[in-house]
Amino acid sequence: MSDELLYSETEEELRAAVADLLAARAPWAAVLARTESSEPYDADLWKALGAGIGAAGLLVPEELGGSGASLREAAVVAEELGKAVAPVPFLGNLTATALLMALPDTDDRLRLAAGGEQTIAVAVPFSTLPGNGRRNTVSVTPWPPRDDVREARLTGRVTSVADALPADVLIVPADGSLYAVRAADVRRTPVTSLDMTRVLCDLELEDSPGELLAIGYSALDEALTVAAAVLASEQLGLAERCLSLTVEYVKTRHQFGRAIGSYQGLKHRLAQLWVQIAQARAVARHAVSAKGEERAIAVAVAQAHCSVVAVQAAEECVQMHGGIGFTWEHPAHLYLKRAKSASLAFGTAARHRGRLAELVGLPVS
Amino acid sequence: MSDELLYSETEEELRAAVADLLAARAPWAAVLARTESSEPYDADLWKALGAGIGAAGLLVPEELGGSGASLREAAVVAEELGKAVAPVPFLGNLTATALLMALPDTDDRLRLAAGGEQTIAVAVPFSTLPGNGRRNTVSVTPWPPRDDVREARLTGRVTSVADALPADVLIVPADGSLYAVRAADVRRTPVTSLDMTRVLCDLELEDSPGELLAIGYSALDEALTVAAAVLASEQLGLAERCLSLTVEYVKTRHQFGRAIGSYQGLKHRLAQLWVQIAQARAVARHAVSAKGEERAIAVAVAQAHCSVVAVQAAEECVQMHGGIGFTWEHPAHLYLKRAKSASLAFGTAARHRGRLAELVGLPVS
Amino acid sequence: MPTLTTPHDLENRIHEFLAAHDPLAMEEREFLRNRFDAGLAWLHYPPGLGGQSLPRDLQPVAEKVFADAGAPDNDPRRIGIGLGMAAPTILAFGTDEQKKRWLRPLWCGEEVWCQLFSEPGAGSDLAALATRAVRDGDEWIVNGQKVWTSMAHEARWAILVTRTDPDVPKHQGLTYFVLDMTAPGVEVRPLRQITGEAEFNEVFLTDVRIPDDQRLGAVGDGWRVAQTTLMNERVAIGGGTAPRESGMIGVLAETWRNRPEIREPALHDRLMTLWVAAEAARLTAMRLSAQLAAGQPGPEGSAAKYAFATLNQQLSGLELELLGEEGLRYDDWTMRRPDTVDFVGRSPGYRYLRAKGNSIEGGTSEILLNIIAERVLGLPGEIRTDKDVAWKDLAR
Amino acid sequence: MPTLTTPHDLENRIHEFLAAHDPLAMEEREFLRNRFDAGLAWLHYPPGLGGQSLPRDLQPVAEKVFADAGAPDNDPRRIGIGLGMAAPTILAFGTDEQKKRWLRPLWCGEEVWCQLFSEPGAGSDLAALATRAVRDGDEWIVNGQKVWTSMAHEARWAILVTRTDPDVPKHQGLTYFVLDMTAPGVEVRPLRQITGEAEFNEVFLTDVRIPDDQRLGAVGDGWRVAQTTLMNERVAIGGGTAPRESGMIGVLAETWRNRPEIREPALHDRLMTLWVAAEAARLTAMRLSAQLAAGQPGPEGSAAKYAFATLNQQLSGLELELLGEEGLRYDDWTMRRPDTVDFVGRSPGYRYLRAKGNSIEGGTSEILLNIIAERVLGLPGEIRTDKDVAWKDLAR
Repeated sequence: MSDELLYSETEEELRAAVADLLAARAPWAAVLARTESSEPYDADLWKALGAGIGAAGLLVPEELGGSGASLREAAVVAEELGKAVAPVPFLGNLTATALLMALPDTDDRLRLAAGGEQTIAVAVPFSTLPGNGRRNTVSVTPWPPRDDVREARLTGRVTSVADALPADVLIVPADGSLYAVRAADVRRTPVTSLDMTRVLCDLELEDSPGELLAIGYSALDEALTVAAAVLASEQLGLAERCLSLTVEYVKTRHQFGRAIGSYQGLKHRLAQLWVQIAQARAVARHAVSAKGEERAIAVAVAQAHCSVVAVQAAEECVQMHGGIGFTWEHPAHLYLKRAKSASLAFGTAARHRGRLAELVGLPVS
Repeated sequence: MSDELLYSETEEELRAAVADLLAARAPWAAVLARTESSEPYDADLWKALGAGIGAAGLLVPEELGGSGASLREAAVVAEELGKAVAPVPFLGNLTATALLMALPDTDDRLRLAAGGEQTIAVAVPFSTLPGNGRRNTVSVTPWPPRDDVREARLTGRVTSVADALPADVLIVPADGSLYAVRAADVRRTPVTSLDMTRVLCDLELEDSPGELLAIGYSALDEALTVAAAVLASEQLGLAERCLSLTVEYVKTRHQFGRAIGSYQGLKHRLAQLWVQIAQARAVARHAVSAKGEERAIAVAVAQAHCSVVAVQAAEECVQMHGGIGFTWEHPAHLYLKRAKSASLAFGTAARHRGRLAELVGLPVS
Repeated sequence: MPTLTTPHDLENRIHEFLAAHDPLAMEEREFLRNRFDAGLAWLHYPPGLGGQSLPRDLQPVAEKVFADAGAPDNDPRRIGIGLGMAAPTILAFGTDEQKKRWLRPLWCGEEVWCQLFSEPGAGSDLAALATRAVRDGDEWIVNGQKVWTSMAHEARWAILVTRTDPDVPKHQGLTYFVLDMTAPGVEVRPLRQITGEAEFNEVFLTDVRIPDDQRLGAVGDGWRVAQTTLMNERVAIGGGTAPRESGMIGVLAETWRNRPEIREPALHDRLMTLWVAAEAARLTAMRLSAQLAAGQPGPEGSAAKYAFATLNQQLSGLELELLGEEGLRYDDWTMRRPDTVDFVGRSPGYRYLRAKGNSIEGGTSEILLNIIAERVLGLPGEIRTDKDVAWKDLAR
Repeated sequence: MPTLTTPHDLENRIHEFLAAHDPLAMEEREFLRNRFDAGLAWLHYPPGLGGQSLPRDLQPVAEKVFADAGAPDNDPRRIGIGLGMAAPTILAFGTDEQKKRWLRPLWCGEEVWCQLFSEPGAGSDLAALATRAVRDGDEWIVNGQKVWTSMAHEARWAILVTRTDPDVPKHQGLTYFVLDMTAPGVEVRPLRQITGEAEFNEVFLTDVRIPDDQRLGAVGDGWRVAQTTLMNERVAIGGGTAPRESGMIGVLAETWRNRPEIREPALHDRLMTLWVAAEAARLTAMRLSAQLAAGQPGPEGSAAKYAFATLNQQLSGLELELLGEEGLRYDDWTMRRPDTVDFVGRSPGYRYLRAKGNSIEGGTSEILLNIIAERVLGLPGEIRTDKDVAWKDLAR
């Protein structure tokens, strides 16, 4: 099993391809500039990544035009995206394809997704904890749903949805079932988001036409678990980049005649951060490798650990850059905002610890 | 009010007297040697402190031979005792005299206590949280108690009692009332204690004669609150001594051609400790000054803060002394053991935070 | 004039002044000028410069009497840098003419001051600064860049430290000036921060000419003059007598109390740990105030600032965790120039971001811990290689 | 002898050996000597010295076959220092005679070794050591004091670093010896620790004579020789494939599960935070093992030791908090000489105290963090003033 904690050669090749693309197409200054534009997501970059490198259909079987890869490859892509805080709907689309793959009769949709022709997102608040009772905010007619009646009408509101702005299709949980809704049939209002590089939106459905995909939410819980697992790798990548930016800076910034990186106070904090990140790498790898019952535990551990480490790395990045790290014109804040938002996504670390306690039999009282 | 957070001149004079006595009579090597003797408490030192300086009757009114002082003076004595981890039953005796003062018809007992002729202790486990339902482990006959029948017989067991070994009289909570029992009528078994300088004992009462002091435990809760307040000052003193020992050491210990105290990693940790201790001083002063409803809040804050700071100071003292701090022949371990034990005494910091939440209206759920 | 010895004497004197100058019937500026000229402005300043050489702790007495009478204040927030930093330095190092010229309009709030010390390459290590001043007859020609300047966009005057001799060790080659912010070559640009807004400015100085009579202290003595400025800055931090649950802990506690749905039991102990930390910091600030009043000034100011920064960051971080989905949203990223800095106002996300500055601005937490370690605990300083080397030869 | 190339070849060879040497019918020592002489002891050692220059990762294969056959082991715990530190150093720097003399009884467990490196004045800064060796003909006369010596009271031999030239910088004046622990002038005293017991010793050396043929490496080359010893120590730390909830987290989790009365809800989140930390450390150690097996040795050994120390201290501290009254009690303060160090055995108080040593012994946490910062992150070293100064002139 412990070999699963390493990266395979194929994974490293995929990483290199993604890293090259991002270096060329998503330097931080461009990412920052886009945050104040009317297009917070980078459609061209997503096309190059999703269709070009195949990140849009990573999990989709090869016979449907995808890569037939596993979560491990998806995690490597997420690491690189975390390093660049790149504004592409990879995570949301991944979650949605994972969900579709667990549902019957979705081959056509998956084929469109894998080809990059349709970007998909799941219409839940970004803060939704996998498996933890969702508030029902969308109602559906006719009700109750029947397998032989696929057409429906949905009405309601879903707030703070990630990666829905650039989506073509939304998978909407409503009244206990899952529906596919064309994004064009939904009113999407961009949210002024703490994370400026993953802009959320609020969805309003008003008698919007939808197609019944499945009755029940169990596949949704699985898909959100997948999303949380991959998010841990994004957090790992972000933390790594924050550490490397900071290490480079403290080597060159001189105060009192010495590089500030030669002061033991900073050195010890950076070394502690490195220890945390080395651990984040192990738990993130395990989260995308574990199967069966182990997976829920592994994902809870990864979220509990990696979301804290990413925030810590971003906070240290701001602090150790001093004044410049507090300015708009330095990338540190992009990482801080992404890290803090990601720590709330799919449930906070505390909620994952609570979930873990149930899984490993350590009840609160 | 904020002047109450300072020390008065009288208090500083009392401190100096206690400090002189302890410097002369309780150097740490002697304290350490005593921990392996058959007399874990220092009777001569207690006589000099209790009767000589008047620490035994500090709270007792002057007309009963005491000093008529307040908790503020008691706290100053406790600070100095904490600095020396001196093996005297000051805290237990103080708790007991505070309790007696809240009860009727105890003048004679207080007079004996103030004169140092009788040392008193309250028979509760040292870990008892003020106000939090005590297990009843001692039963009494006749029952129910009546104000006009003072004589009783007690049977039962009380574990982990502090300062009872050198006591002459024990105040025993039993079946909802308080009794005075001669220590000679109780079997006292010394406990191998984590804190070697405040050795606990287990008490066994078997039809032991007792005198009814009061019906009800409310005075007991007050007395334990007093004890917790004064313990915070003991913890403050201990933390201060740990810091000063450590600062002296890191100034003189050289590694790699420099005093280790010149490395920023250690400097920052020591500075943070100093900040914590400066705060401990303010909260400890407030805990022994506050009156009325404010007192319960102030004591909970002081215990929640000071017990953590004392442990932190002692742990840093061990760590920064390196190998020598891990040996028996250096005082660091005496402080570590006292600090960790004191953090469990009268309830842990977490329990005090829980109590505080009730007091300030911040319920768990 | 008879000497004022008691608060009572002082109150009487102010009442006399108020009888002659009705604040409700006078133009504000006029009233303040009269108050200054009567020696009732900053009481501890010397006669003729707005004061009467009285003890500092009488000032609150005077402020109360004036406030009770409805007198206008001099907008201390807006002129804080002038009052707290420029004025004491001018008083200590200025010529008589300089004092006469600058102190009255400063105190009266007619002229706003700013401070041009920090540079991109000289933050914690102020003495490394590179802004160059070269003598040209009776004038100096200044070139360089300063950052983190509050109020520069409103200021008439600045206190400025420059390098006049790069060939001597860094502390020795500095000279201190008063700069006219309206002079040609002074360019002020807003410095946008991570919250989206711009509280501070960058100031670019290009061939700016300063008359030599605007120099404070001797040529080459700028470090000593700057120390006076900075010591007066630090006196201002630390003590206080805020009520319980002031500031961010109050926001968080109220959120917990008023919104049962966000109460996450697993985070309750952390909430209470921070509540205790906030209360400990509050009591410590009160104790510091009492010490200062009792004439026992301590180095706790640095500690208070450090504790405040740490606490604000932890509190605002926890708040976002409690809010969950709400924490994902922000209020406004548009570039604005706020009138005041409101640490507890605006959205939770703003609090979280703004608090990150608390451990950087006005002395980083690292520098504060150094100060405590060296000046309070007496721990040895770092090995310094930069003290005896000509500034121009330093590693930068 | 044909070359062994596969695990299968090796297994066959061992089965042949076992057929000729029935471990159940032979005296233990005799069996081990035969195993050594057959080159089946430490397989990666050269032929003639107990091995066959095979890859290290075949060793577990061999151990399993021997164990399955009921063969005696060489008591690796007792001779761990010999196996892990003395032997590789002797192999690297010893003469042929020295290797012949020491390696066989070392591996067979007939002679216990200890390590005399640390001194009261030279802990983290080993190169500052003061134990003096002065040449006297074919011998050296040694005076000094060493500390933190495991097994000194049972050891026949010690590896020893001494100062032979105080007039050169500290790293240059060291010489490395093998010391006969039964020689006159060697005095071993137990070193009692805060738990009450004595795992370690102090060793006092008074006019101890060492023949020059017990020197390892050249005179003045002791630092380089000692590096070999220490690098081999560090290889041993780090990786592992322990099951979930091993060690102290297991003790704590079981206490929580089995004793509902000690469950303090306010501490549950801290328990789970430490559970996550323990699991993260476990997975990280597994990843390190996989890396090492895949030939990607990393510097994670220092990180693993640091994480382990921090975790043990937090876990054992929390355990006492949960136990409350029970935490006030200890099991036994009497001075004992434990056979083994049991981090999870004995009482909760013992665990708490013993864990304090985890961040000191075998490299303090501070030194480990320095190593990570400088060797992994490439941060600049401290300014060193001690490298070019004669040892005798150093501040101590």
